[in-house]
Amino acid sequence: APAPARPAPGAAPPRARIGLVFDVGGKDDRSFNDVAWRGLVRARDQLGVAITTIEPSDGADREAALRQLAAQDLDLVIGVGFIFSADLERLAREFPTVAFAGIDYAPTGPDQPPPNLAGLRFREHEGSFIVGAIAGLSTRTRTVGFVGGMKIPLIRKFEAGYVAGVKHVCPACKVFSAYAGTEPKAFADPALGQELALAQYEGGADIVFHAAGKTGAGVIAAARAKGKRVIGVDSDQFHEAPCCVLTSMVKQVDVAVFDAVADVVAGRFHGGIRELGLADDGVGFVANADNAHLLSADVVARARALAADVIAGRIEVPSQ
Amino acid sequence: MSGFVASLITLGFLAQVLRIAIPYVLAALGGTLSERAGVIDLALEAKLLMGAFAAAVLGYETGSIAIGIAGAAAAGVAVAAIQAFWSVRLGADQVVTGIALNLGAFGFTRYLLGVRYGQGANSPRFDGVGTGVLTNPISWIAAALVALVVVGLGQTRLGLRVRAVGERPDAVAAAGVSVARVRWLAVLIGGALAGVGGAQLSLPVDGFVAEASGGRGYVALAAVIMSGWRPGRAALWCLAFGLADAVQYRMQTHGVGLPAELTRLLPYVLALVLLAAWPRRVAPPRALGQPD
Amino acid sequence: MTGRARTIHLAVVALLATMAVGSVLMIVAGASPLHAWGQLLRQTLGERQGFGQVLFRATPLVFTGLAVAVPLRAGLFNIGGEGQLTAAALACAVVAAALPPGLPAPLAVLIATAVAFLAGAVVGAATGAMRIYRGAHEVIVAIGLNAIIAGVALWLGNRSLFVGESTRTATIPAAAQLPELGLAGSSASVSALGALGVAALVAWLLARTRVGFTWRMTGQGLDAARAAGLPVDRARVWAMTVAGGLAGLAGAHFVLGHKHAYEDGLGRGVGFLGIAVALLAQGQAMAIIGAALVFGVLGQGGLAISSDVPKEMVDVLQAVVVLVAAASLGRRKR
Amino acid sequence: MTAPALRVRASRRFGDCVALADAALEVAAGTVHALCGENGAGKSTLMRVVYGLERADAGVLELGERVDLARHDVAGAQARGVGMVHQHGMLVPTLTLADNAALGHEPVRGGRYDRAAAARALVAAAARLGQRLDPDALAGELTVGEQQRAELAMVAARATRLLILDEPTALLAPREVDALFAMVRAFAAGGGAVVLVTHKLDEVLAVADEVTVLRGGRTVASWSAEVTAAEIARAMIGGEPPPPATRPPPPRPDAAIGLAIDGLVVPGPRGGGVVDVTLRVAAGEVVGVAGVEGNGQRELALAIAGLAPVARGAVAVGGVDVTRAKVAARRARGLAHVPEDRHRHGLVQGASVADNVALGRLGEVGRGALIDRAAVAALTAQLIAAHDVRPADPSARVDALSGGNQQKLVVARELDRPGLRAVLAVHPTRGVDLAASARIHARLRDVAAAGAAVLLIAADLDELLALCHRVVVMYRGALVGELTGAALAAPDARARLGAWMVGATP
Ligand SMILES: Nc1ncnc2c1ncn2[C@@H]1O[C@H](COP(=O)(O)OP(=O)(O)OP(=O)(O)O)[C@@H](O)[C@H]1O
Ligand SMILES: Nc1ncnc2c1ncn2[C@@H]1O[C@H](COP(=O)(O)OP(=O)(O)OP(=O)(O)O)[C@@H](O)[C@H]1O
Ligand SMILES: [Mg+2]
Ligand SMILES: [Mg+2]
Repeated sequence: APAPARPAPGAAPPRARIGLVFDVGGKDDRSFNDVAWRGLVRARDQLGVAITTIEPSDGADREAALRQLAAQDLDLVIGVGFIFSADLERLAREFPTVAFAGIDYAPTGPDQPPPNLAGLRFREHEGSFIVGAIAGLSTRTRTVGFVGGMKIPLIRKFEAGYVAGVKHVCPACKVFSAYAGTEPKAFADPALGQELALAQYEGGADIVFHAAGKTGAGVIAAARAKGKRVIGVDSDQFHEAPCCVLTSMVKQVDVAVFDAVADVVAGRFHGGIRELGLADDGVGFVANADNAHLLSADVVARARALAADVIAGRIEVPSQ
Repeated sequence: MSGFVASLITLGFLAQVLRIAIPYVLAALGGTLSERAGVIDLALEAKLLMGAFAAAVLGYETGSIAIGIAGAAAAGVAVAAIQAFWSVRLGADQVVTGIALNLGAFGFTRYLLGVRYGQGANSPRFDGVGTGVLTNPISWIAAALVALVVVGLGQTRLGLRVRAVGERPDAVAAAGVSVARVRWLAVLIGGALAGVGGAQLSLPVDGFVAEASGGRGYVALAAVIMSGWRPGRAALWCLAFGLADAVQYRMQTHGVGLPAELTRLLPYVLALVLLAAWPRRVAPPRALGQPD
Repeated sequence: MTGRARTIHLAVVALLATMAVGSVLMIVAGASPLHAWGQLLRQTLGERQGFGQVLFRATPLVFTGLAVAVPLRAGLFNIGGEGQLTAAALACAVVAAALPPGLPAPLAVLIATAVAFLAGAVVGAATGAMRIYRGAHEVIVAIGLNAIIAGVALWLGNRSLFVGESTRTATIPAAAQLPELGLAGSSASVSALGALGVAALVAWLLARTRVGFTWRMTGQGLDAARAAGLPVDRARVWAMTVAGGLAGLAGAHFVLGHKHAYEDGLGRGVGFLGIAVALLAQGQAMAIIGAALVFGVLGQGGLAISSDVPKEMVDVLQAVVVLVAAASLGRRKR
Repeated sequence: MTAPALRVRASRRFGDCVALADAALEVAAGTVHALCGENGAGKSTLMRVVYGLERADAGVLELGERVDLARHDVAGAQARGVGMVHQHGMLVPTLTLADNAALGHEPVRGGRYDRAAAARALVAAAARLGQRLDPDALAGELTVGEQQRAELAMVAARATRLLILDEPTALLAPREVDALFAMVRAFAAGGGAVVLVTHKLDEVLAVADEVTVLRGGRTVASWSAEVTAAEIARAMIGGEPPPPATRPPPPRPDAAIGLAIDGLVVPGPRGGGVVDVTLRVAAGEVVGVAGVEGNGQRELALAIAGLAPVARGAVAVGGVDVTRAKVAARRARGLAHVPEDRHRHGLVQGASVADNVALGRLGEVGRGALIDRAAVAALTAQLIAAHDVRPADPSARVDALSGGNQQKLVVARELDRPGLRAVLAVHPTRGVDLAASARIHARLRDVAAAGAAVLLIAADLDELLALCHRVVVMYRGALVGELTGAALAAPDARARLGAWMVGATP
């Protein structure tokens, strides 16, 4: 559904026109897309830009949605999700006067992306490694779980980092892992996420990490129902279940979106790939007053130390 | 492997099978009623989807689970009413009508979400029924409805008429019974059942997401066909599908067997193998799909 | 009513119903119907880019529409376009990417297209055979196959076919890529012309050939056709086979004419929408072109006005069109 | 004088077809009234109007008292003591007889349908007619004759004022017809009125007190006194009836065998079907198969045509075994088939006349992978003209043709073609009026004279006796008797065939 392109209150003509196309799961998935949406709203309110968004409903629609925005000659068109990578490359070539940005952009070939395309990537495996370590340190059953959305390379990055993190601190721990499916719908099926998580909790896991978008809402619901712990993803998901969200592997998609808009407004937009990891605060974990009752200070200290090791290159985190 | 086997003999597993099966069971019961009356029910998907939507939205707006469930039934009835009007009154092609309703429900739920909440994919979160089976009123409703439909179809006046009307509507008319009225009733009641089944797709997960039905209506229809249009057996087939799903989750969890992309396909492979292995089973109701 | 009068009647009723329901949905969403409809038409039929997008959307719908129409005429329902398209697109992309370099373009396109047709045809044949020789309802079989093919395609992709971190296969060589039509930044490619040609071919097949005649007679009167000695079982399996191939051509359109690779989710929903297209066209091959354009306008128009009205409105409108077609088909049977 | 049990006048159109044009009928209490007319004359429609099953466009109805036709329905008719046994049985095959009998009046106890009470009521009703039946038997598992008797018991149990029987004898053996008529007379003697719809004139003369004739939806004659068969026939067709059919010349003694059936076994529903049939039809010979419906004739015909799987035995056309051959191969060998069910097996209803001609003659009009449209047009025009198919429009849809014209089209396509060796004709004149019947008989006669072996399966003994050189009787899947030559012409031929039809051994 649309968000009307309305200017920030009080502002006269918008300083730029920004379009954004969501990934499966859509606005208010309280996860990945939601974070992107927050970044865009902040840009609208603070930078005085006009925004237009589209939530595509199926595969064939996605490219058409980007193209629709590009053809309106907007200043910046953002695709939220790796799935837009190839489409963005092609549209950037076709519409050289429009700036494009891709969140989770994955180059489709050896060539450099066109100069008007900014690819924003995250080192999710690094953040996942840290929450994996937190899980490994916090589990009482020596069994933890992972629920992914669709089984694709991007989500396998989360899984790989997480498993490595668990094993790093607790080599004997068992890690269950499951994926919700084979279609993009796997990111938007909370009923399925709930069942997968319940299967893991009932199998002995006491902490489950999800990288499943809206499907994760079911994972969190399962944790709430079982009184077990869960690790959120992308944004701080603490408030989804204050009883149970141990921490979240945050991914600063909102910052990336906001910065891309700010660059355009300031006239300093440039293409190229940027990869944000632990070192850049592009990914990280949540430890604050909210979850202090779930996350012991020791564990937080260990996690910080591990993060420092990763940043310093002392630990090599696998991405597959 | 042993962890996998052990995980199958737990109460949690049983609860999971039931939880997964409930939408299938209610949809299949509804589909059985409609099809026994001679109306092909390809619109189960739409009824589940609208039921899930209504339960979540009404549950959120009123804060009442009961109103949510009642709303789900009403939404199923609303879809069924269009279906009945088209199939019974206009004599429209029933397969096509069903597919159109599925397409329409898919768009309509997203449209309403957009109009009401400014987003096309999700309804706002609220506290639903949780994951317990015994604490979930839909479980009890489903159990009661299985018994009611089995007894109702086999041993009541309306049930007799429904069974007759799906075979020889002309004979029913000649006996002085209104064929249209019986069909309307069967389709509407079936719609209510499938709608309540939809509630199970949103209330336990505290909200509605677009396409929440996810093809379950078609699987339920497969159960109806494989049961030979008998409600008790259809419910059993649905339990079997729930079982296949649950086993599949556990296989993934314990890393048993195939990669995730393939274990997911277990229920579909099961259905196809059964269809191929048991060629030409029970004949469908003779008047199925005939306008009158 | 004659066939032509009936088709016109259907078109008029469908148009009126679409306008009425669409206007209500627009008003409920707080938009002015006059403005929204104007916007919708202007941005689809009134400008080159929008019209190019309409053509681009209509092209695969012609193929999947035909893929429903052929079995429909032969008395079978093809709801398996999704799986047929996916299998074909994957096979087409893999083979095209592996073609020896230096192959002349027409030959490369021909080979890749033939592979797509064959891959779709195999899936269609399996569905038809399950129906005819095992008595399993083709709708149920096709729904199962759709899911299975999606899963297997992703599995193959993840295992070996996808390049890098993406969910797409290697880009096909330039020789196998279909040129674009050059309509102002739209995605329309010459496959639109291919769709016209194939629709004409199918129309001719149905009207003039022995196999087309057999399909029509089988669909209208299975028992009479069998009693007259027509090979009805074989004909129906063939109808599903050809249908699978036609849906496969939609896969070729996406791979060769648009994405230049297979990627997960390619063409998703197009196989299903083909059902609506075929029904609006009442199974008539040439009318499918018009029906596909109507759906192209609706789809593209929904996107064009999506800042005023939720674009899912058009899904509802497509359903309205199909419902009108359903009512009209039902009457004809009597 | 008391008010009549029934007085009706009604008009009814179906689209362009006027089924009833102010047709009128009056039936006195205590009488059996025959309603006669050609096929399509409107007999069933008028009775359905009386029974509330069909709406009348205009008219008046009295059932003892004036009834508002606009609001008349089946429940109202039943409440006034009207019962009807329909021309095409009205039992739900998947329900038991008791369930069928209860439908619409289900006894209910404790919220549930009381199946036992329904069964008791049906058994009692049958007993009053001197019948015994199993209330728990599934209707679909009974023979059509048994089904009809059950329906009669159900209806008679409720009807008090008026009993309508729409062509009840079509499916009965002669002996069963006698029992039915005894019941009918008993009902009338008890003060009830009976309408017997039929176009079998001997039945009319045997049982009816009064006769009314419909033609083209109008009442054209009504007699309450003695009347002759010839008078009724003239009223029915509005002119002189055509001369009866004649037999083709006898086959030459050395004629080859056109159609050979050897030890044929064909499974049928409920263990029926063909049990063991051996039969040879010589070139130029017409062999008739008589029998009460449901004794395996259908399976026999379908097996010869190639539409039903053969369990054992063999079928040969023109000396070549075709037991396992496909339909197309049999036709190419010279087999023609005029099927029992022309709606289902004869013609593609939604297609044009021309397409339906091409359907059976693809060998002649096909050119490789294409179809020669000029050849189709020429052949269609020729057949339409030669067989007086109306309307003479090759592009007309077949379902807009009357039943008789549809049958003419099937006969034209099947019998008017070169290279015929064997002809299988099943009830070829059922539902066809006298003039068209005569044409069909003439055609069968001609193809036999031209050297085809003709197997004629029919229920109408008159037709068989007139056309055939030899008549066999089929009973429970086997051939139980045969009349040939002089025995066929003997006055007791009908009685002997009738006895065999209900199981008497020769
Ligand atoms: N439902 C209908 N729709 C269209 N036409 C009908 C319908 N029912 C009857 N007719 C037409 O009305 C006319 C009268 O039919 P009806 O069945 O009353 O004849 P009938 O005298 O009973 O003939 P038969 O001896 O063949 O039973 C026929 O021309 C028939 O085609
Ligand atoms: N479904 C229909 N649609 C259109 N016309 C019909 C239909 N059914 C019957 N008719 C018309 O009603 C007329 C009577 O049909 P019916 O089959 O009863 O013929 P009939 O009077 O028995 O004639 P025949 O002696 O040739 O069998 C026909 O002329 C036919 O055109
Ligand atoms: Mg009649
Ligand atoms: Mg007739």
